Amino acid sequence: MTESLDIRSEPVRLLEAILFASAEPVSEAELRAKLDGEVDLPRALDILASAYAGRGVELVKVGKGWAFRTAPDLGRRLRGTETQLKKLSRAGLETLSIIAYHQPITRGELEEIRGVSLSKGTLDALLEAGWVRPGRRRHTPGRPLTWVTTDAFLDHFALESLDDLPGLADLKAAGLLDRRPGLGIAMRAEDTDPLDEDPDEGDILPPLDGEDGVEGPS
Amino acid sequence: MTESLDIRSEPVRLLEAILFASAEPVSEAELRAKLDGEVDLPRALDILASAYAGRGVELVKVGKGWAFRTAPDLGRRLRGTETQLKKLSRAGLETLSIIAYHQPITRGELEEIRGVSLSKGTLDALLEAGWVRPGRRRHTPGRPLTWVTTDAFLDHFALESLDDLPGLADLKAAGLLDRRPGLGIAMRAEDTDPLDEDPDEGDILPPLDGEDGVEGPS
Amino acid sequence: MSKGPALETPFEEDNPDRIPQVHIGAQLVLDLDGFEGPIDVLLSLARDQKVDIAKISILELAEQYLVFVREAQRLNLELAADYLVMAAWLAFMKSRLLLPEPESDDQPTGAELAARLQFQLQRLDAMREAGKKLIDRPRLGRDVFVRGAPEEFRAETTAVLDVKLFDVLKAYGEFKLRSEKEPLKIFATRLYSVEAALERLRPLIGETVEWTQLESFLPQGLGDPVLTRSAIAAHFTASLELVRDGIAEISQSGQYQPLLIRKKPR
Repeated sequence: MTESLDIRSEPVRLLEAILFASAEPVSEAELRAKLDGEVDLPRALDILASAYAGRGVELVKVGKGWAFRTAPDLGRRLRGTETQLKKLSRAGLETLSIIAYHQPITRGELEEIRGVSLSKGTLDALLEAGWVRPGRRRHTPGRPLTWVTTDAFLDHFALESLDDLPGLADLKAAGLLDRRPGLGIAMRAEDTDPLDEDPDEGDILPPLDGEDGVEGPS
Repeated sequence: MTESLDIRSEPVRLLEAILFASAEPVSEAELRAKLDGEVDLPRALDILASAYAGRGVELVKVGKGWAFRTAPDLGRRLRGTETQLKKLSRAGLETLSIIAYHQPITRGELEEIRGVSLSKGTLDALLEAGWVRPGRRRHTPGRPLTWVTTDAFLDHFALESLDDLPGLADLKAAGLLDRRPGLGIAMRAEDTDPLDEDPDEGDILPPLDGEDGVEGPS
Repeated sequence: MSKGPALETPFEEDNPDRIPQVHIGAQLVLDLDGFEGPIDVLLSLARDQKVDIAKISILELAEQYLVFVREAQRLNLELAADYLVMAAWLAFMKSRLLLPEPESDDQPTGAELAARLQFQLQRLDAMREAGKKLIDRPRLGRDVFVRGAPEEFRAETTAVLDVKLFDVLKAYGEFKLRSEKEPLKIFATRLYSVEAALERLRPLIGETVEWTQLESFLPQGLGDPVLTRSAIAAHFTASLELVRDGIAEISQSGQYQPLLIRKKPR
């Protein structure tokens, strides 16, 4: 307790990290438990609060707990551009993927290959996100409008060109086009060591049955 | 630009707040846009990084972006509070490291290095984790798709850039990352799944079934 | 579990009793189930020879592998084709290494082939080591943590859709699977063929001097009504053929009356 604390002392560092990583404000009782008790908590909180005073982030008391919050005076500048992340519906995802792979595609064609008619909100959501736009009209009776993806679509998905969308063979190789249950589930909830060798793992089963098409070495 | 910046200057505070608020790394382009341009961004980042150096929370570079992260040495004491890590299989890890060290790499090259074909559950797990993504197609016959790692990969493994991959320099010096002819033998018999015989193989935008007048990608 | 010197058993959880094992020489044991393919086997054998793969004897390695394959075959263990392809390749390499180089040959020399194999093994080994180093790095969510309570005011434009490329590709994969047409399957129909009826009827008619109802020649116990009706039709057609061939006579006294049939008298 008599040790001299500063912003780079171990307990203060830990306190800072705990408050940073926590989704909720953390009560002093909880903090004390995590810091193993041997710390002058009020003093550590004080050091932390002073270090952040006047900065872009502040240490604040929220109810009975402590938390970091961005400085209120900056809020206006930050919140002026506030956005939320929205989910895209299943139909939206499918529609987007079909437009991406089959563009330019008319609404009629889209409905025909999906086998359902397009509900109003589906295309709107994609339009609003700026991921699709109308393309050229088709030179067929009725001159229907086609739909194509935009540069913003490429940007969002870090693709340099449409050409870099994985083809069917790639999808299949990646396991995304396979009816068969996967033999190898490469990721699963961790229980022990991350590199713990795993008997269920697909690639190491005896290679008797051809798993996937193999391209010769190129 | 000539203003003297310090940790409590408005632009640095704003920068701090923006980065602190976000769980994901924020790219320099995005930061510049939010700071209205009139700031010496590298200097502001520098000031911020020094202020946090050695603390419980640090400013780290992730690819082209920046993020606040808890200091790695505190990890053990912070654990138990946060989300579970997914477990990576042996094949998954091997595939990930081959992509990381050899990128951009085609599936064929990947399979040749591993000596076995990719099975379901390996690449899609890495894709789902957001650690790999399709890169550019190779300008060789068949225009095979390549795979590269993402910024999320860097973020996850606390790498500032691909240059920080462990042992990279040694592997390069030893010539182990060179492209060289392999043994020239196919590793596994071809599977006769109908999808493999897809005439559109390698063609990214398969024409619609029975649809005329659909143009290919422009 | 039987460990050869430095040959690790890859998966401890596996039940040792059920793993096909191949003994190579006196002390080496390979568990077949533990390997990902021939390269993996070679790498294990190589690591057993020496830690530094750059210094192993490729010839000795090839010999060990060939022993491994022969042993597996002797024990009737089923080896995938690629293990045999590798064996052929190694045998070829061996012959190239041991025999004098033929003059003016486009083929790679034995030394070149050996170098390729060595490189392949070194490279894969290096990637495995790199993977271990990678996984031991501080990892997000285990050693390093992000802001737990992010305050959302990112990006400048309106709504941002939370969609990853994986989601799009997965959606397309699922769509493709769903829309993939099931191949038309035509099930073999169980019908009584005219050929079968002819074969049945010919010897029976040969002994039938009296007029006899055609129905009495039908096989019994067919069960399935469709099969029974097809048998009636087939036997009728067959009887007409026998008449045409001058073997039988057929008669019917009126509409809907029973069909009578007998051997044509000589």
